[in-house]
Amino acid sequence: MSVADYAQRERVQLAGATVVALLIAAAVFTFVFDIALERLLTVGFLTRSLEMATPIALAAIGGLYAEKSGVFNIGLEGFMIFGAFSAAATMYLLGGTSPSQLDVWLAIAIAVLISAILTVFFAVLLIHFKADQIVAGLAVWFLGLGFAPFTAAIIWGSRSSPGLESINSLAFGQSPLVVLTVIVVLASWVFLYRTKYGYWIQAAGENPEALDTAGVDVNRVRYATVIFSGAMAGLGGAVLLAHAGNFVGTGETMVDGRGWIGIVAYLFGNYNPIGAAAAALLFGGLDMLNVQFQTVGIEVSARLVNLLPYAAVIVVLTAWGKTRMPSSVGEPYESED
Amino acid sequence: MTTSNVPPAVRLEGITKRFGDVVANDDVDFTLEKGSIHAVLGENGSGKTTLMSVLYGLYDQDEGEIVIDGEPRAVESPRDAMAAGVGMIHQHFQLVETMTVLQNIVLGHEPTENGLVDESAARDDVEEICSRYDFDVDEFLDTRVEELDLGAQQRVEIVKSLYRGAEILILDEPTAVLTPQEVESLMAVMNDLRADGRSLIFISHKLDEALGIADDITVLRDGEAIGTVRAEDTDEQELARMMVGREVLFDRLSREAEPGDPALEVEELWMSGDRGRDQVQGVDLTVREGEILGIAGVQGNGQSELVEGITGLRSVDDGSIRLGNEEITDRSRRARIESGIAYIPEDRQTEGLVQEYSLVRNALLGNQTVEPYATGGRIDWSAVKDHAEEIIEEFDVQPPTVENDAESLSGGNQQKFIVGREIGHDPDVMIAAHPTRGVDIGSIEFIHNRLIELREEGLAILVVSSKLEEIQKLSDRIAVMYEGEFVDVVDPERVTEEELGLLMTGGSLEDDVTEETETDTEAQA
Amino acid sequence: MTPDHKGAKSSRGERTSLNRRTVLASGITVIAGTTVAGCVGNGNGNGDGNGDGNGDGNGNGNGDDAETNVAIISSPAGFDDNAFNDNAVEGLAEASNDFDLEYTTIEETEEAQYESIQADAAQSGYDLIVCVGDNHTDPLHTNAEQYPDQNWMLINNVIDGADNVSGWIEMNNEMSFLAGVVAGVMTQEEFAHEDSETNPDESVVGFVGGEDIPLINAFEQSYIEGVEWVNDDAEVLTGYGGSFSDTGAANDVAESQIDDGADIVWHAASAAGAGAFSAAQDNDRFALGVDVDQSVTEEQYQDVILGSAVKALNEATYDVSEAVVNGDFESVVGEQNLSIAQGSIDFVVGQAFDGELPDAVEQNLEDAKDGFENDEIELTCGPTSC
Amino acid sequence: MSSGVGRLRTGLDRAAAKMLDATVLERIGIAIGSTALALLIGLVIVAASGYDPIQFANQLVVGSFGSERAIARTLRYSTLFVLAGVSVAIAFRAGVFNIGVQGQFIVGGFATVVSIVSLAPYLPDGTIGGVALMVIGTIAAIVAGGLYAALPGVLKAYGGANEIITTIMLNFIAIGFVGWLVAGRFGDPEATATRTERMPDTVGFPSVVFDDPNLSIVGILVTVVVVVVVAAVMTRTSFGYDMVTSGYQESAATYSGVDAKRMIVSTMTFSGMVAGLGGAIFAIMIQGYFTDPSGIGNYGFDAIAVSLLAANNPLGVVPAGLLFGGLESSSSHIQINSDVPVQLIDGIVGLVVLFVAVPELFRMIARRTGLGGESR
Repeated sequence: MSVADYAQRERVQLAGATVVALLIAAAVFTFVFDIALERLLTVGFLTRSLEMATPIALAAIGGLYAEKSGVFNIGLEGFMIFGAFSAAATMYLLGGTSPSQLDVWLAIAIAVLISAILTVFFAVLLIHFKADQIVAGLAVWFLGLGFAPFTAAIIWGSRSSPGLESINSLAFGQSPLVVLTVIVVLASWVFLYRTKYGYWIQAAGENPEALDTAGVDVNRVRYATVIFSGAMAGLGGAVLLAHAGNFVGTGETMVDGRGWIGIVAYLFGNYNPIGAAAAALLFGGLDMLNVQFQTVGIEVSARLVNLLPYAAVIVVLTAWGKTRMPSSVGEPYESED
Repeated sequence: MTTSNVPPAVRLEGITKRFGDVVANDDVDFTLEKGSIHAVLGENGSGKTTLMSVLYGLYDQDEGEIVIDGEPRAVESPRDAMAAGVGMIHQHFQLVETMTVLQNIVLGHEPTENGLVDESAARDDVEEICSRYDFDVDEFLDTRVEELDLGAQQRVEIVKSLYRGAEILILDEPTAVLTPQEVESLMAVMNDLRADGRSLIFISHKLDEALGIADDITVLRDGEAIGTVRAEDTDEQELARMMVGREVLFDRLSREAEPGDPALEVEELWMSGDRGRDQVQGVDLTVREGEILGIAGVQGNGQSELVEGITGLRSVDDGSIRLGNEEITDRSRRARIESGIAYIPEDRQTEGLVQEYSLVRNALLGNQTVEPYATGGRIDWSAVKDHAEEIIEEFDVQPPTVENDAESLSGGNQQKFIVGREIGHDPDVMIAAHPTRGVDIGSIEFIHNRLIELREEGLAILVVSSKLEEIQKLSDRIAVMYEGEFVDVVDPERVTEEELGLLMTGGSLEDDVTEETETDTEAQA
Repeated sequence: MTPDHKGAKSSRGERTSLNRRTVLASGITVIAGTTVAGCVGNGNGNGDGNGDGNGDGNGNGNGDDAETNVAIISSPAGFDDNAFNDNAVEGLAEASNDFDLEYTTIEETEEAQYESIQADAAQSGYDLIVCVGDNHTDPLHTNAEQYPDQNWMLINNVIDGADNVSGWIEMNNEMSFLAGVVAGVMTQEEFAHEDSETNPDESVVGFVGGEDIPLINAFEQSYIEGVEWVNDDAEVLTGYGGSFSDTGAANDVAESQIDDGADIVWHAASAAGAGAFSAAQDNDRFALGVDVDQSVTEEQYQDVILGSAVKALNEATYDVSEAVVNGDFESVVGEQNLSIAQGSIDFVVGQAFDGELPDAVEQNLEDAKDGFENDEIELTCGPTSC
Repeated sequence: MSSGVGRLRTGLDRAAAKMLDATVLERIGIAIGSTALALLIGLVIVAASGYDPIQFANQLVVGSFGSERAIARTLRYSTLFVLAGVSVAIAFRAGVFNIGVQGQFIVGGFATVVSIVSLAPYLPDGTIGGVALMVIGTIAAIVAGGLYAALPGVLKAYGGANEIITTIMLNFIAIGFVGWLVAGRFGDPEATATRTERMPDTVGFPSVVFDDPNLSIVGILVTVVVVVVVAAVMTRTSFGYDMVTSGYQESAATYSGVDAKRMIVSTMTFSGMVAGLGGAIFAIMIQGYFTDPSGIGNYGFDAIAVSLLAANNPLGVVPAGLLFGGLESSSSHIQINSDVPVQLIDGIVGLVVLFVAVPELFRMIARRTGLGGESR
């Protein structure tokens, strides 16, 4: 068994151990505070955890693809803001303050399109002009924080949109977007590990020269993944909006760090789409568990409990720190021809 | 092998390739006959790799024409080259380490079914190729490349080219990373390929290998094709003359002074390396003042680890290291520098120099805490600059401008600068790892002469090299390292290259070349 | 946030608390479709011509030459919160319709900059500077002294001894108590509207906070006391989304509470509070609004917003502006209160529920208000902290 | 798996090295070009949104350097940007990617306030006591900032935890944890807002030269001294040489006797100390007490842009910090004096940063326009 496999297995064990630990903690809490466990772990808790995880998982998948191919897209947060805003603006332009469900779906699609178009510029700067990926990505965040609320103010006279429409749930209160995300996660796993394009993406990040000498245009692969990553982050933002039903552009905006957590999620998931989605779910679950604690009146400071996922990331990175990052991340590739 | 009515597999006509002001290939002609092996010989930097990169589409030639199978071709990318049936095995393998062998072989040419990669079809094809040439590659198709040794990786590269339908194979210094056994099996593979009608270009700077396997040999020097000869019509002396432009004498340098007191003593040293535990297994050695101890061995037998253990770059598991009378086993790298161990590192590009630093700033490397360059943590840049100028002067570093960045210097000049700097430390012990690797002939001689001079001045020197002639030329004694142990210590005067080669690959010798009497394989050096 | 000035004007005439809803709500009725300038005011007195094109929208034809210039500096939550800050701006917008007055909004979300930005504003020659939020108190101590001729208005606190500051304390505790009263009543009633209904079998209500800070803790505690005043057995589930802008977080907290049996949720989460409304809507329960009539400001949730606990912050800014226009600032200097006793804290029924709520609601509200006016109700928490 | 972090480093190192490769003149050209281009685009957007671009441009200038007050405001912001920027530059220069300056800044500032407030009763009133408190508070900030940065350093060096991620996480944790302390244990029971007790009046820099309560020449001098000291450490000391060499080429640094792990920890600590000092200046010169840190400006994040604009050169951080301070200052001015939504300034800052990341773009423009036949 390879080192990577071994670590992979450790990671799975770790995730399992975390879940078990959480359940035990929950059980202890219920005992200490005399709260019935079924009040804590409800179907709604699961639903909300999934909904919470969805935008993070989508952004993580996007970021993962870009990084697998050798480009660090640290601008996920920014693209999510653009995605959320574009979806809100589209919804509003299509249906005013009472858009239909069709408008919601159209808005999501158009938000993805707009994010993808914006990412094309970003990709050109990164790949053609060899921009510093960290700085340019940071800039995208600043741009999102600036221009999305700015444009919102132009459209609505306020940085936040009026209430629009959120997406209707399917049976059992599950959002169709959660289902969509599950499909995206599985499809991106298959695509990455079972199709030739997936091979190319991996090669582009690990050894671009090998891919080049195999006759595949490395930069074309990278353009595709970077644009995909922007589109997915945009989708994540749009999904967030479609769940919330209105855009909030004040403060750190409604995206509120989910893009950053997306990056952490795929690192945590060791660049595996399913691992990334599982990590997103873990974060979402922790967050929602915190809400459950508050609801049932377990007296822990919400502020402190909110820090748990961050602390968990640090502990895990330290104890199982070695994330296998593709070798050529951050290096522009220049074909010799 | 040559058949006159078949067009040659490859004909390069008047290829010129420039990089800025540098002419890497100057009007080179080259012809590869079908079903033959054609060696391209030349020193490092003579333009061999550039020429082949032009053929493989990695570079566009500025002038000249490529004719493949009688047809002029515009080869603008590896894709074009492959379409024309040209495959290349690079010196640095073009493999994706995290992917499996099978995935690597089919990369870019994956058979697909319903949009997914058809692994079983790929597997069948690859296994077919392996059985045809008796490769063992099919035994580890699902292993990740990073877990294979270099020889196996090379075979994967060859299978990859064959899988892509290469009729013409370019092998860029394929033997550089191989053990002698692996070299042998590579030669066998090349023979098989030739017998199967494929045409091979074999790039090398090793005369014997070229003579041993090739049908034709073309020698490049300074970007120009000096000439093409039939292997059966030439010999080493002629080829060496063509390569370097003059007679080369493999003479040993005489020595006068007798060795003095032990300066460096290593006892029962055990070390782990990147590739696992026990890369160094209980090595004992002693280097005396005024003596050069050479360590010969095929790369990867623990020499690097041993050197790093002595210089303080890698921690030791067990054993002791003494400098003079001082125990230094637990000292940090910096403390060892300060107590007088100089080190010419194996990799001057990444270790010995900071590429983006000027020579002045590079002159401080390793001297950060050494007076007069630094006093109490403060750097005296004018003293450092004087030092840099001294090195340049004394070691004939070209161009002689201390403000130049290290990366602008040629390999030989970089190495001379490092040697100069390390000697400037006024050390008691000098460790020189591959001191002339990738260095031009003129610089090699210069560096060798300096090392000998230092020995005469009483310095204790440890030289590690995989170049046997270098080891033989410099050493007072030669320790042969194999699989982490010293298998023997021999007298360079009394040992032949063949005998050394045998020792390095695990064989043993008659007593007559072994110095003094040895009790067992853990030789006391 | 251009005010609907017809509505504003007519409502100004009727100063009874019962019709206050129109006043409270008017400012934000036509959020959509207005221009930015409408939001940030119609120009200002500093020679900036940009406001001209938009000035008409505010019914103010005087362009830049207005007699009175007012600046308003936001709280750290910033403007566009559809609540606190916007409510204060709203009063200025009304005043700009009625008087020869112009106002400028200055958003500053970093508390450390308040001292400096107050001074900057004071240097720019405004006739009145409105500071929204308690966070302005400390810096204003300095600046009120530094700029003695400047008229200041401070919302949420007073500056003792300063004769140039009009300090307004809004009894958030009283407002929260009223919300609690309504929640406490409604959770016992059997009530349905469109798809939503209460669960009369259980008395569980929810509170959704924004950030977990003392100000909001005071809201929470007073709300709980209101609920318990009506119904001792009622359970109040509380939670914080951790942000004033993350609607999703507020939504999750509210949903979790509704899951756990809450049939009425109230929020004190500023812009994020919309998430609580959508949670009520998605789960067929009810919600209560805060600060302004949110059945108007968050119109798409009007079918679940039973009503809102409101404070007439807009009246306060309007009144102080008016005093400045009339050269009568002295009349508002010192401590001013927005309280039930003053008639400026109230509960308004949601626009979709006019006349539909059980009588018990009105009855209990009247009792509570009487209780405050007669000092019969003691609250644990003050208006801004406990 | 073990090489993941190392590889990340290599990748980022190369990106950083690329920026360093450019000559000083070229860097300055790129910085000016980026800013000009970003402002130009900003003006186009202003015009497209129906505002007067000339007016806007005028206010940008007036708002940053147009009056004594504007200059003071600009310098106040710049002080913080420069200190935070130097902190980032230290780490980036050494090849360690400290994204956690914001957190270290907060922890430092908080330490200052807590130590001063708790020690104030034991020290005499008056100037001497005030100065003593300020010295103690500043030292506390430096120590706290240093330790808070050392933590991810240790985790990286000895646990292999990627510092980019851990420092981002530690930012969140600093904001949350200090916020919890400010709202609870260290909150001022008298205050209605979420904040600590005020530091005594004797704590504060004298207002000389600038008539601005939140800007003191002392703060500026401290900043200048920090810049000079850091620049001197980097270029004139063995420690600085070790550090910078590690940033350029870790293997060469190791060869020359640098203990790579210890270097990571000391670099992070050094970087955090400067960030903590920034927090102290913020607390003493500007705020006077400590508030909920989620409401403190994004100095630590903007500092990344400042540092990169300056090619991670501590001296270059000064003009870069002035630029950012000027932009921030005019955004304040524009709020008071114009209708243009102020988020536009954030967007323009984003554009500046974006263009700074793409020196190639400007080289291309230079080539196309024949302004400088720069060859790559």
